[in-house]
Amino acid sequence: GAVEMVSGTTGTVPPRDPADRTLRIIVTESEPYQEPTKIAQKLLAAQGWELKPTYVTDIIQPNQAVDEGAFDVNFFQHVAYLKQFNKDYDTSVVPLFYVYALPGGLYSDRHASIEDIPEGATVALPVDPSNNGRAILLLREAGLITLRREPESVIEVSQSLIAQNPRNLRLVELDQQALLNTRQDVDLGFLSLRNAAVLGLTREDALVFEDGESERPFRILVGTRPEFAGTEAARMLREAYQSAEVRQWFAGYQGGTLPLPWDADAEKDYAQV
Amino acid sequence: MAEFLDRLVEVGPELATSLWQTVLMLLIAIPIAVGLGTPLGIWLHTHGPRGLQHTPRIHRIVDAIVNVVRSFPFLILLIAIIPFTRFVVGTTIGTAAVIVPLTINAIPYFARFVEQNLGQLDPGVVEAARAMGATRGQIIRDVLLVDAKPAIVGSATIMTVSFISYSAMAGLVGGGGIGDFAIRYGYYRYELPLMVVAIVLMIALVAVVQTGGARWARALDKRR
Amino acid sequence: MAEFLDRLVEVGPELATSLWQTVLMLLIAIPIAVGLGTPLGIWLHTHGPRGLQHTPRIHRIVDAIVNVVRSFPFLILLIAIIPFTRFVVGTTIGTAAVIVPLTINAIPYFARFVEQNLGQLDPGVVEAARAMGATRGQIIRDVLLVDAKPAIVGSATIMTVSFISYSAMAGLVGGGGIGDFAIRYGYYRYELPLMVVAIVLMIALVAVVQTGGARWARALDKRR
Amino acid sequence: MITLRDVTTVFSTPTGPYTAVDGAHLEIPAGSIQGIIGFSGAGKSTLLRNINLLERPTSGQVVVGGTDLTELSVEELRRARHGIGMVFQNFNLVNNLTAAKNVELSLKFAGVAGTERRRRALEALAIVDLADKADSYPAALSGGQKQRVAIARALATEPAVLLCDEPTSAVDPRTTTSVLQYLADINRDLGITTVIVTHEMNVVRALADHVAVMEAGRIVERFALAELEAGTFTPATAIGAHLVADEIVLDRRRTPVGAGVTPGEEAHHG
Amino acid sequence: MITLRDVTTVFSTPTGPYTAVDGAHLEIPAGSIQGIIGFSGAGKSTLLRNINLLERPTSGQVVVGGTDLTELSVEELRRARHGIGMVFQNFNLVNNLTAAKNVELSLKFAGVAGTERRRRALEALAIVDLADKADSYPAALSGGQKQRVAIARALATEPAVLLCDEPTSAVDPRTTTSVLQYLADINRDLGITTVIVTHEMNVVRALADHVAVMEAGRIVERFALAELEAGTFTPATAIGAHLVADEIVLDRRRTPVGAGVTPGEEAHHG
Ligand SMILES: Nc1ncnc2c1ncn2[C@@H]1O[C@H](COP(=O)(O)OP(=O)(O)OP(=O)(O)O)[C@@H](O)[C@H]1O
Ligand SMILES: Nc1ncnc2c1ncn2[C@@H]1O[C@H](COP(=O)(O)OP(=O)(O)OP(=O)(O)O)[C@@H](O)[C@H]1O
Ligand code: MET
Ligand SMILES: [Mg+2]
Ligand SMILES: [Mg+2]
Repeated sequence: GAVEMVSGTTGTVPPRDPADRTLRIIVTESEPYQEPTKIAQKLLAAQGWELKPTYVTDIIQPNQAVDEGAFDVNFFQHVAYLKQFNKDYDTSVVPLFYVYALPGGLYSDRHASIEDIPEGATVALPVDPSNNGRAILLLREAGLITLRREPESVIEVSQSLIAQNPRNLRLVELDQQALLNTRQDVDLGFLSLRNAAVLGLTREDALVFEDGESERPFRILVGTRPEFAGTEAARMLREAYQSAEVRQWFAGYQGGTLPLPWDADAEKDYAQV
Repeated sequence: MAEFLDRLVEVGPELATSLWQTVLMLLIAIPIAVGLGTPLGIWLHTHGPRGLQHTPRIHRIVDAIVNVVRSFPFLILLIAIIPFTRFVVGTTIGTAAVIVPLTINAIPYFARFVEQNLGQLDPGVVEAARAMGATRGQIIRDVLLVDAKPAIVGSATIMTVSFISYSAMAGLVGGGGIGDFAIRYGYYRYELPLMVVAIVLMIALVAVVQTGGARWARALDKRR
Repeated sequence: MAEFLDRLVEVGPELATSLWQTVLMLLIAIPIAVGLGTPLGIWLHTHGPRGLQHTPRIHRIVDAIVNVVRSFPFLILLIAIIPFTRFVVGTTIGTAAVIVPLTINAIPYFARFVEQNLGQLDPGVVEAARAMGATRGQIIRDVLLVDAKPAIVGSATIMTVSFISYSAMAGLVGGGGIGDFAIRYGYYRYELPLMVVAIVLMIALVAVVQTGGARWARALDKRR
Repeated sequence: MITLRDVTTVFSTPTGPYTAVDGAHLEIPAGSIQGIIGFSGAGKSTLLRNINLLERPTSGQVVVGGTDLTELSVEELRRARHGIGMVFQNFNLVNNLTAAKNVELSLKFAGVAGTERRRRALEALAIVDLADKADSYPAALSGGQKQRVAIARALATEPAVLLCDEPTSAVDPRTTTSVLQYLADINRDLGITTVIVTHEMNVVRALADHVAVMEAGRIVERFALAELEAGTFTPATAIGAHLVADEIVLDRRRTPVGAGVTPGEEAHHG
Repeated sequence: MITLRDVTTVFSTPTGPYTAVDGAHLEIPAGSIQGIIGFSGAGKSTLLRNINLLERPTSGQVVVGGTDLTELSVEELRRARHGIGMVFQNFNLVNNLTAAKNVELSLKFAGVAGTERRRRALEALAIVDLADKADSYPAALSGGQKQRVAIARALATEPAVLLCDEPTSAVDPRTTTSVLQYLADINRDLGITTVIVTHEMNVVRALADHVAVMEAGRIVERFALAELEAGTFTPATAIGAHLVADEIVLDRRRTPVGAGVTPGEEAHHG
């Protein structure tokens, strides 16, 4: 399991007091993170646990903070990102369980199919490294570009890996969220399922989409330090996030479009992606 | 509308917290920036080309350090000083933690304001003070700062207003604040009405600071 | 080391592009901010409480508008003016597009600088001009601006330096720039050596602007 | 040509209103030279600034060339000022402009074309003997040189009315003579009405047709220079007498300086 | 007590070096009053500023009280200046301080304790008849009042040497008399060595023991007032003669102003 495969700075973090019934969680800001957290907070409170969330927008600090022991768990990232992060920063954050999955696709306001994408078209990629490579892999899947070699991880992929770009696509990198407002100005752009839903789009509207197996690396997990993984607290937390109440909330959120892979084994996915 | 009001009641406490976080950031960062930026600005002026005591070499070094700190994009400054932040506030996440880079950012910025304000003063009064055998410290305290006071208050006002919007970046590391609230609800969650409420609060805060600062500066200025 | 140099050669063109993007942002946004912020600042001063032509009502309105624009966190300003940006540059992503909110942000900011600089001038020369029957325009052009010139150049220097680090936010909408380069490679991709290279370039740019601006301001100042 | 009717100027100060000019009446015939004398703080500068409304009187009328200036619109007042030159007590030069450019300023504001300006500015500077400092900035000028630039600036436009606040306070007798000669000349040749505030009685004697004496905001005495010269004038007030005498006689054997000095005694022994 | 040896001050200007003081020699005995007169721009202010090294001479020695000031360290020079009061031609008051606070400044810099300062400042203001303006800011003072504050500021510390640059240029005869009387008194009682730059010959006559005449940076003439009074002094230079005569006589029937006036003629007829 995960506990054996990671090494790092965990030795320096003082162990959690088993009697401690507070949980510090660092969460990214956005509805599907914040609202389930609020629900979990209520549920845990009913059982005498206090869940103390801190909301951030950065994507580096949450792993650092958990790794250092400043927080018990974090909830902001998908599997692929965590894996690469641990490698780059020599941290040892492990996946605990999933909350939801966030596949994405390439969407267009202007063109109905990949074939219509013209010479010199503008393509928007997410600028953040957790999603940048996804969009590039989707471009390859659509046959618009080729890569110099097969990447080890989606996170490793960046524009510099592109070998051929026969249609001379102009790739621009921007904040994912900004694309919601700027999509009229691009021919093709990456949207996560959630952002697509905000615009009233479904997976079917995408010109290419991360369906089936390719969705796996992009499941959103709750991460923690290895020694926290087996604890009572971890179990309570999972129960709260994977509760009927949360399920119900997701059912009402953007037409219930986000998958909830609660039974999937996050550790196994982590090992495989 | 009723729906919006319900929502407002719901997030009310969070809104209040955010506002308080911003006020807290201001209350800590601005006094420190003024408190340390002013002597630094004085130093830059007095040791600079037209200062009381031009020391080209060391001035060049301090000037360069000020430039270096001012060069860093906020995000990178934030990361670069993490060890320092941890040393000072014991954590690197949250409001207290983000105040550290915000303050570090503001100090050399304000120093430039002060340097510039001192450079605008009439050289005649400094001459008079020199003729009276004032020490450098006395010239600075009793003459330069006295005449520059209105300008310094005006500059602090400009900085504080900048800071209110700039501090929205606190959200990166859980610092919260009203600007971050606006971004979270407006940009990440699409609850435009809540964003508008937050922005209106920011505007009100800016108006209070700007109007108060301008009045104060005028009251200090005895030249007419 | 050899590895790093290889990498540097590899990203060299991108680095050069980033630097050029920042320079482009500066070359467009700063002149426009100075060009529009100066008249706005003059207006604020002359129509304000101690101005040539105090008009309390309309001054309060313009003052409020300036406050409003200055209140917006950059991210939200960027989104809020998207229709305008599209109207002006035809797109909302890329370097050209991000220059629009950067400029909009900088205009009222610079206006405050100018307002403050004009307020610092000796009231005596304005009196002299009034006695000579100068029009308001002449007082502004031939007296106020002439004596405020060194201060305005100094303020533009402070703003430009702020802008260099601030423009790192251009990355949000694909605007690029050297600050964004530093964040993408250094922060997101953890290539610290590349980040250091980018920061060094930013520091160099800041040093050139700061030193050049300070010299220019000194050269314009004929008071000693 | 200039008529001041019941002009009063009250400043508000932290300690309450302060009346700097108190019900001043004055008729200055066109083409004449009016001297205003009085002790420091008597209200001379304020009264002079009332004439071109730089300081708008709290009450009273200011009629210049038949027009009540207090009733003019901003724009009309501005135009009226083209005809009223002024030399300030503290010069008020633009620091970032050279001597010549400072003089050009008044010509520019009066609408003189650009090509003409430099020539006339240099001419005006030559009159005050400063042709060689045309391109110096104020910071590089001596006190008297600055004052002369201020005079040149006021004279350059050949205004119909000239208001001079201590125009020769910083200059030596030679320069004073030359400046006053010029004022006398333009007064005679162009009929320029001149009001000159001064504390130097010899300036008054050399130049003025009529003299007003101010004290504590009031005009307490008025006489024609001719009367003074003919010996038919006797000052009615102690102040008038004192100013007209214009003597500095020090007692070099007085009691030692130190404790027990009352301000009144110490300062008012003139 | 004050000795200037071959003092030369050269300013660099855009058009080349400009010699404002040119090899000046001057011995001022301790306790005496030295007048310096000369035309505007002659170099009087610059020479005065050379004495306390506000303007460090390009070459030459400045010996005050036996010490060559040019050889002192920054700190020593600063202390030396506590003993040298100065009244500036353009006053140089701190705008954001009241009259009293401006005077307190010199006391503070000279190390007078806080409690004592206000009292002595008010005393000094009373001497220049400004007790009632103690809490006014410079902007609310008349020209002469500002000058008197500057005088009070210089006098308040009772320095051993007093440098005055046209200290009565902006004040009326009464105030001039009172200021000069005070200068004479402290000179006699406290033995203060005084150097006074002025363009008013009556100031010189009333106060000075010795007089130096400057022209174009040089000291061209030197005499004792006693000689002048005894009638045994005849100026050797035209400038000396002119200044000593101190007359303003205008020719009110000269040729009209206008074309053909050469600056030299127009300005130098004194
Ligand atoms: N900073 C400077 N740079 C260049 N020239 C200067 C500077 N200061 C003074 N001068 C010149 O030096 C000369 C002497 O100046 P100074 O102020 O000593 O004259 P002054 O005798 O005091 O004249 P005044 O009676 O008019 O005050 C003048 O011609 C002046 O223009
Ligand atoms: N802005 C002001 N606020 C308050 N009091 C003022 C203001 N300006 C002038 N005064 C006061 O009004 C009185 C008259 O001032 P004014 O400048 O007219 O005097 P003056 O006769 O020109 O004196 P001087 O010969 O010293 O120049 C003075 O007592 C002065 O202190
Ligand atoms: N944030 C600043 C302000 O408006 C602007 C920085 S200059 C690009 O106050
Ligand atoms: Mg006056
Ligand atoms: Mg002088």
